[in-house]
Amino acid sequence: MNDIHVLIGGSQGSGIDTSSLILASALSRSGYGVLSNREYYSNIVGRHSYIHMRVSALEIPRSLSYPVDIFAALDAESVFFHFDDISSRGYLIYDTGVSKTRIRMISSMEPESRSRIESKLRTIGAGDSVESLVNVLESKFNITTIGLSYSSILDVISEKYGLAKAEAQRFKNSIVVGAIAGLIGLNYESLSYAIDRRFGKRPKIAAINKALIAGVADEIKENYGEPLKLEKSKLNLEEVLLVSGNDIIGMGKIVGGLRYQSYYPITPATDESVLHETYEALKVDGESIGSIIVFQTEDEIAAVNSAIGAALTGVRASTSTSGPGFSLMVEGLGWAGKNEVPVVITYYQRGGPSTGLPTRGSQSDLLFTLFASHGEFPRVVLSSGDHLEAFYDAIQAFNIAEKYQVPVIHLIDKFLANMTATIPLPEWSKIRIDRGNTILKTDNTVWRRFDKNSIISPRPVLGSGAITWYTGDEHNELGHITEDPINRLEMYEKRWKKLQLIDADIPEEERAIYYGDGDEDFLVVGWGSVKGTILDSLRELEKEGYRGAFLQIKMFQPLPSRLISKILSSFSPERVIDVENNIGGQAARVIAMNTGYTIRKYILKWTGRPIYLMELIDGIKRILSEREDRVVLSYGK
Amino acid sequence: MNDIHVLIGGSQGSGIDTSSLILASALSRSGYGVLSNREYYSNIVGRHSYIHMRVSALEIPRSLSYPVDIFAALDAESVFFHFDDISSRGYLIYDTGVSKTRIRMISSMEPESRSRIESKLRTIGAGDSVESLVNVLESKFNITTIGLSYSSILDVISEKYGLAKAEAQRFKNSIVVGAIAGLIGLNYESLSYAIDRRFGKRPKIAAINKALIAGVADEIKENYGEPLKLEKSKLNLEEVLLVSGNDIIGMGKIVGGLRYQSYYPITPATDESVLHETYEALKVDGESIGSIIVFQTEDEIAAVNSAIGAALTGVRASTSTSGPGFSLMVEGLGWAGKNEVPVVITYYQRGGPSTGLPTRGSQSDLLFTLFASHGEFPRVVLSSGDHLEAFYDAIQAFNIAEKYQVPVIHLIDKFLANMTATIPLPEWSKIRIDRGNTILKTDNTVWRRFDKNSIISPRPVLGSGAITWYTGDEHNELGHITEDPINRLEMYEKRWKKLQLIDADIPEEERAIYYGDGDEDFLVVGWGSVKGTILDSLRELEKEGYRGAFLQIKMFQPLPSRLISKILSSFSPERVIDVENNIGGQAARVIAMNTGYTIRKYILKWTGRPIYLMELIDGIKRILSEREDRVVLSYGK
Amino acid sequence: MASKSTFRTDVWIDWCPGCGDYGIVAAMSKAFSELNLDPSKLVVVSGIGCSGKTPHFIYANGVHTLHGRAIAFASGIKLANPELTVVVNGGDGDLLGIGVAHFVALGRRNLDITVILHNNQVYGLTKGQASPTLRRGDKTKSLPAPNMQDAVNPIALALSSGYTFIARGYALWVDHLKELIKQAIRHKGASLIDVLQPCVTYNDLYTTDYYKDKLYKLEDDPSWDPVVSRIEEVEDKMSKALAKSLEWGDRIPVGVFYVNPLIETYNERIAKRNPTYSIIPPAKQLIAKNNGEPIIGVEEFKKLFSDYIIKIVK
Amino acid sequence: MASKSTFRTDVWIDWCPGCGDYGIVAAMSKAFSELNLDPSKLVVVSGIGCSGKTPHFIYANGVHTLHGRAIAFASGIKLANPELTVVVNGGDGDLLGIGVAHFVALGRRNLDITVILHNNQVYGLTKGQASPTLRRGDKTKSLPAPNMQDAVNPIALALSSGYTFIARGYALWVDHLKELIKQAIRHKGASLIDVLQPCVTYNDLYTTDYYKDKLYKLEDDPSWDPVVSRIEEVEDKMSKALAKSLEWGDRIPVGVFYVNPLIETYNERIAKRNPTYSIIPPAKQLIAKNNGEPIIGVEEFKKLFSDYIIKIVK
Ligand SMILES: Cc1ncc(C[n+]2csc(CCOP(=O)(O)OP(=O)(O)O)c2C)c(N)n1
Ligand SMILES: Cc1ncc(C[n+]2csc(CCOP(=O)(O)OP(=O)(O)O)c2C)c(N)n1
Ligand code: SF4
Ligand code: SF4
Ligand SMILES: [Mg+2]
Ligand SMILES: [Mg+2]
Repeated sequence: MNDIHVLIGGSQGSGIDTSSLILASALSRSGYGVLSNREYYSNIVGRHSYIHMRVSALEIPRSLSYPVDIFAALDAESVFFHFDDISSRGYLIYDTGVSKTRIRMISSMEPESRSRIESKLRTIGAGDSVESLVNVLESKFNITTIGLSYSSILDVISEKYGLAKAEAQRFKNSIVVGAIAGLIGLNYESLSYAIDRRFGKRPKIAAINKALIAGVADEIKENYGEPLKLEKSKLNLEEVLLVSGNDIIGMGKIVGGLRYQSYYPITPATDESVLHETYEALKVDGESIGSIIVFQTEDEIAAVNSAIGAALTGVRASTSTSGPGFSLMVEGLGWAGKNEVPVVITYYQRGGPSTGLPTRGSQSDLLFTLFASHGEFPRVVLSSGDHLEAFYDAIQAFNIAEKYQVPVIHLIDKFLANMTATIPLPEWSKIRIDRGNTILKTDNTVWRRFDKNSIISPRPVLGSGAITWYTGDEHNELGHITEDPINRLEMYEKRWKKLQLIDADIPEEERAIYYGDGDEDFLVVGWGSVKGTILDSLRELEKEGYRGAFLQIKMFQPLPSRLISKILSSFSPERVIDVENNIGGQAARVIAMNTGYTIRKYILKWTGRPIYLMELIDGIKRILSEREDRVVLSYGK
Repeated sequence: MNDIHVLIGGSQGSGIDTSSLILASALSRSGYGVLSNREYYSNIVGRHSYIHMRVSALEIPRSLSYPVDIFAALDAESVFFHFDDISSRGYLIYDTGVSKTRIRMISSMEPESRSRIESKLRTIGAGDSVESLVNVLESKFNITTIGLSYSSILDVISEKYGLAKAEAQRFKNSIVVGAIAGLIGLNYESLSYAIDRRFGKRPKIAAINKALIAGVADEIKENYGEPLKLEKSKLNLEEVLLVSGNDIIGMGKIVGGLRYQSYYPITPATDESVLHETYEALKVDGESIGSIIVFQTEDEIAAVNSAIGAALTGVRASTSTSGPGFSLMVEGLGWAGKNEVPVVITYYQRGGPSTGLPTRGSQSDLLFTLFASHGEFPRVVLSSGDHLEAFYDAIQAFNIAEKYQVPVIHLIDKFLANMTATIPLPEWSKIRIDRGNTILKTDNTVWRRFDKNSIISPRPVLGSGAITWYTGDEHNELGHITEDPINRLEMYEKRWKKLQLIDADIPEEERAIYYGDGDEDFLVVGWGSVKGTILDSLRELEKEGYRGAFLQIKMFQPLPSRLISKILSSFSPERVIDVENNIGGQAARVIAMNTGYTIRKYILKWTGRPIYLMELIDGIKRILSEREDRVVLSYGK
Repeated sequence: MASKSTFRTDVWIDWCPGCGDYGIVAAMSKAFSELNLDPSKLVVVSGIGCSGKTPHFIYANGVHTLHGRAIAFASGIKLANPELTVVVNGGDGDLLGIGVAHFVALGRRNLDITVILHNNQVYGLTKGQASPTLRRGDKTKSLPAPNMQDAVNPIALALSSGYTFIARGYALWVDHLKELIKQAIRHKGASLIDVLQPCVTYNDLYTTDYYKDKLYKLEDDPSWDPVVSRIEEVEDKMSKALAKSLEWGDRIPVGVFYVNPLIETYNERIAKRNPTYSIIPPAKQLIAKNNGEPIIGVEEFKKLFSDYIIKIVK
Repeated sequence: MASKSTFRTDVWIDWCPGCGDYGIVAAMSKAFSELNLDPSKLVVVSGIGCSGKTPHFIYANGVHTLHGRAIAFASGIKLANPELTVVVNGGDGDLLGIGVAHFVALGRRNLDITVILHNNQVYGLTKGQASPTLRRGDKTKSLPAPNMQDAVNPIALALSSGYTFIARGYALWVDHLKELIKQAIRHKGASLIDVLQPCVTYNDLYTTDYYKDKLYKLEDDPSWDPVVSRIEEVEDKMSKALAKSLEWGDRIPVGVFYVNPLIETYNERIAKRNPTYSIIPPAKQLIAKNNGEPIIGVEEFKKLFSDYIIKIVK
């Protein structure tokens, strides 16, 4: 096989993260491309969670799809949740110890899910126990069900290593790693490397894991004969980064010169700041090359405002948050805009509105970021389509912020944030630090901080030697309050004109990326993490004779309107499709607002789950067949 | 004369509010229409402020214009500020006691204003003293300058009534009332009525004022002979309300059933809550017909959230604020949307961004209100064009909120809020209370608060006898958290569909008002307090042969898109002009976003001062002559 | 289905096994039941966090609000309908960090609301960051390095903010806690119960083991009398309560720290200004006639707003 | 033009004639001058209100922020460049109402910032509503009815939040106040000066007349020693300070209430974890080479993030 989808399900806190990490590291070590998404409830222990992973021998995967080739269930609940996610000819790994478990015994399942699953069970003629379901899967759906007695396996381990029963439980997740490794023929060296990488500092645990995983893998190999054996990888890489979106953005910021990161804990943004905490003392070869202040504040109001304060001193300052936090940052954002402060807000969109689905994803905050805060001031809103882009954009965000002295919102979604991917190392030739007209040191105390002679006034920072004033009130060139109408007219316009300046400076082609040769006959428009799925869907569709192009919007403010208009109008209006993870078609509305072009066809999803390849392909076909104007996607548990 | 513009200038705290109130009451008493705007700095004492008033014998004025017929200056600063606001043949009333004052002695003048005024003085060949300026006005500009010795007049009073010098100072503003009354021939009875209305409870002060005003008026009459004598009023009214926008909205809310008003002090919203405080115990003929809780909170976060809490119990609950406050309410707004809570936010726009121009006006928060808060949920955004509309809309806001169970933002601007007007009493036949499916009492404890069977689920309030749950998380019909994707899909869409429902229910003609016969050849688009100025400008232009129509947008969410499209496309695109008090043409952008129609011509102003009739007329002509696409207005001090 | 007698819904509780929050729910529902409250006249309001989920498990009206804002919502509810019993549940991050402005304001108003603080020294639901009640230098297993900020003392803060009933309970002493909750609800005015609530997943410092031998009940000392019976006693009782609140080491007191029944509640303060308020709560007032006409007709309007009306005399 | 020696700009002060704020500006600029501060290394940060305008009148860097948020901005400034002297000016509404979460947080961190509270018991700039320091029952001329909320005691709140220098001054005693400001700035850690500031326009209760015969200086009592010299003294000095803070009636104390120089500042706490921090402030660190390349090149990247890098072995 060149391409495999794997799903691992288990309850929150039962270690599927570890399984996934070990599998992903081992696969990466062997040179495969991996992309893996984690779905979990807003809960610490007990609710169902799962890892959905794609492995490729040919490329770095850009999308996830269903059904999966292998589904490994750590508990009964997982079996009930995902039995219909397995492809016919696929493999189900489960615990025979839960065979007798009936769905109604599983109290952690929400009633809405339970009743839907129960009716599915009835439809396929399964009873309400794991056993009866497994039988039906085997008999009617051609699925190979591999029942293992997890407790017997753990008993062996606990005996061999003298572990208490409860201790041994913590190795349960390694059973499924072993089983998967056996089915796909993952080699021992890679597994062993991956285990050391995870448990290197605890050799006993590493050793037990190795033994357990190898043991199970061998047994599976023996009984089933590596039925899904992965081909040797054709990827041409010597080393890769294995990172989540949070990780790579955190790294990008550090490379970009981050020296101040404030945050208040919130899913799915916190992980970025946790990474920064690890790198507070920026040490290379034991020598510190700088220090990052990571400041956990009392709330998001303090997070944004302290970052603005920090930015005034000349550090590259940022804060990371998601919807509820950003809602509290709105007033601060306006102050930064008014005072021309370069501050970067990394905004991880989750499912809204309000507390919403805190651990699920969306792309539903675009319009909010564009117009948040009262009054009018320039801001830049930048979005990234994948891990590597996010890395470069994190640096770019600082450059734009400093060069144009504006707040920059870097808009990410939870899908990208929480997906782990193997990616190549970034290319340093693409990286530049541009601090614009930032003045770190001057002998001149007298400065007109808001000199109207140019749109971007030179910016001596606090502590540089200059004396400057700032105020959220309308101000004169010195930064003192004035209500004079003509100063108002000019100062307001000076700020506003930055948008035009940025629009003129940054090539439109960098702000909206066109993927196509020019001879395509339909166009998909999208942004953020749907990028990979769209590109893969077009590739698949091409095989069936459809020829589509993709327009990825990267910068929403200032929007590259001329380029977008040109591209949109080169397609038949019936064949331009907007794909977004929201209900309002927000990017399409931004386009309409700026260009007057109204997109007519939509593929939308707002269940909080990512858009999957197979449903997008289907959706595009439905649109192209002109049966539907709006396709609503809903796949995923 | 049928129509007179008067300007009164003086320093903040010197009593020009009282002058204005007395004048306006007296004029109203005599049956004239009055519209009066107050401009002031964000300052308690000492900065320059002024009243700009229009009086009409023919109608209730809808707009203000320059130049003025009479300008009465309480101090030297005012003379320097406004000398060029007086029409030739106009009248300047000033204090000969400040004749020698030079502009550079006036420390309260901001440097930007001072240097511009100084250069104006040079241009017209005036020196830098009041005296030299007055001479030039008289000699070169045909202005009648009436110099009075304010101190001598006050000396007479203090002698006659045995007042200390400092006490007598407090009557200074009555001198200008008297002078104005003399010039326009305002009768003593009306003045006396107005003075009693203001000082009725302090008869001595009333008596002094009467004597002083009558004395000055007589003297002026004697010397100048009522040169601007007002014609007898042709208005056909028996009684009028003399109210600010804050007042009339406060009254509308009370009539509409307001029982809970929370607020945190902020200009220009506070005055509404201050009115409510006066009416906490709603007494008619000594009997209480209800009680309003007016709750001053610790911040705006508490203001909005406590109002939402109150709304859950079934009271009509509201909060009032302006930009900085609303910026803090954004998270609460989302919770209300998610939980289908009828709460009304009255939003008084001031000059932004950030602290901005706290006491000046704008229409720059429209886009913010439309998209504030993360995620997607329905809200209604309603704007009012004048005092009477605002009254009805304040009631309508509650009806919509309760009927559709959505937060409603009633969008006002500082211009409307702070303009005092004589208006007829509202018509009760137009007023209805519609509480929709609000259930105040039930015997049934079991309720599916978010029953998906209808878009609007019946709403038993807290305390009704039902038991209900609310959460900002995605929830099931009972209001309990669920992350189930299909419930998510449906519950999200249930909420979202309210927008369609409202769009279908409320006639488009009520949401966008078209003023025209259908044979006009250009169209002006606008919203909020520019309404009156636009209508008057069209009337004036008609006299010169231009024939224009006006499209007033009243509801921005849901926008009456079909009607707007129809109207817009019936005009030549070169002859559709957007008029707004902002830099971004925000209403035009909302129209583009919803209809794809891009307006090409703009008349914009963002100095924080209202749009005046004469500059709008000029702007429209400039646009129609096709010389300009964008006219920026800037008149006003 | 859920049931009134137990005050428990059938919603599955998704807290970690062993979490102290279970004890709080048990104590609350027992207290409600013993007080014989009508669940439809009871409103449990919460913020965001593990603690924030509480209302879903209680069979009574539940309002699960925003992080830090429970008190603000609760205040609106109580003001608009004083007949409702309002109980707030919040985390230590929720009430003493992001929401501390509302916490302080509630005390200053002495509004009749009971606040139950789930004090676990961590931000539970976001994975164990230090909360405002964790002491400086403490390092729970969830922290990469020792905590850098000093702790807030909830009892001291409540005292200085004006709460008139202040107690501390322990999540595992359900019956004791239940009694505190009953007293707090019966008390007229703002009450705080600081509940020491072990978080088994992230907090390995303040565990059941830690508390086991340290906790003692204030009421076991017969001379302990926290109740202000004459206004002159306020200062003395307050400073005694304060001193007790600083005890944190080998011995940690639980029980009632301070009660002052002599201070007017906010509702009483309003009623003084506005007597109708105490007769019929705003939530129950009629605003329209059956035909939809507002109860304020044109005549009532003219009387109410006569100050703004001018009769024209031409 | 403005001048360094007087630390005053030539911006016209638009406070009401007689406002106590004039005294605060006078005391501040004298203090700065006597401390011989470099105005370019001094940052005066303020919130919104009459008090918020202060920085515009001082010849030093000025950051006039948002209502309630001055401390948050100031914290970022001080953390990013600890070499700057940071002084916050805020109103009582600003610091103790809307912004109280930041006020408390600053104490918990003991970050080296001086907070000057303009305590005039009203919201000045919005026309005299009751601020959090106005007592219940007080009715200033700007209020329609007596105040319904209890007051916050700034000294007590600062004590319980962890401020390590706490004093009270009087706006009209400029030289006395100046000395307090100097001490506060010299003190390493979070300091609060509660300045009684008559608002002549809206507050007719707490006037210069009111204060005249009541104020007395703590330092006039030779036995008054507010400084903690050994850590064991903390509780005692704190409770003495607290008792003093409750004195409000015929006699009102001003002067230094509490000083604790033994607590690590937040900057010191950071430096412990991260020694580079104390050597070169983040604001002065190099992030790029002259040609625009980041100082973290590909090699440095690989070393820094080696945990995330996997070498492929096919
Ligand atoms: C405005 C906002 N910021 C951040 C979050 C993320 N968040 C959810 S729970 C929580 C902390 C919970 O800690 P605590 O209040 O102590 O409650 P616990 O979970 O410990 O009961 C945070 C920060 C949020 N929901 N809203
Ligand atoms: C978020 C926000 N809410 C409200 C306001 C309006 N506002 C301006 S000043 C002020 C109160 C000032 O009172 P205080 O903090 O005591 O300062 P003082 O004027 O008395 O010095 C308020 C509420 C604002 N600027 N921002
Ligand atoms: S994380 Fe802690 S507080 Fe939250 S449920 Fe688990 S044990 Fe309880
Ligand atoms: S209103 Fe009060 S605080 Fe403000 S400037 Fe005037 S006197 Fe000072
Ligand atoms: Mg907690
Ligand atoms: Mg104040």
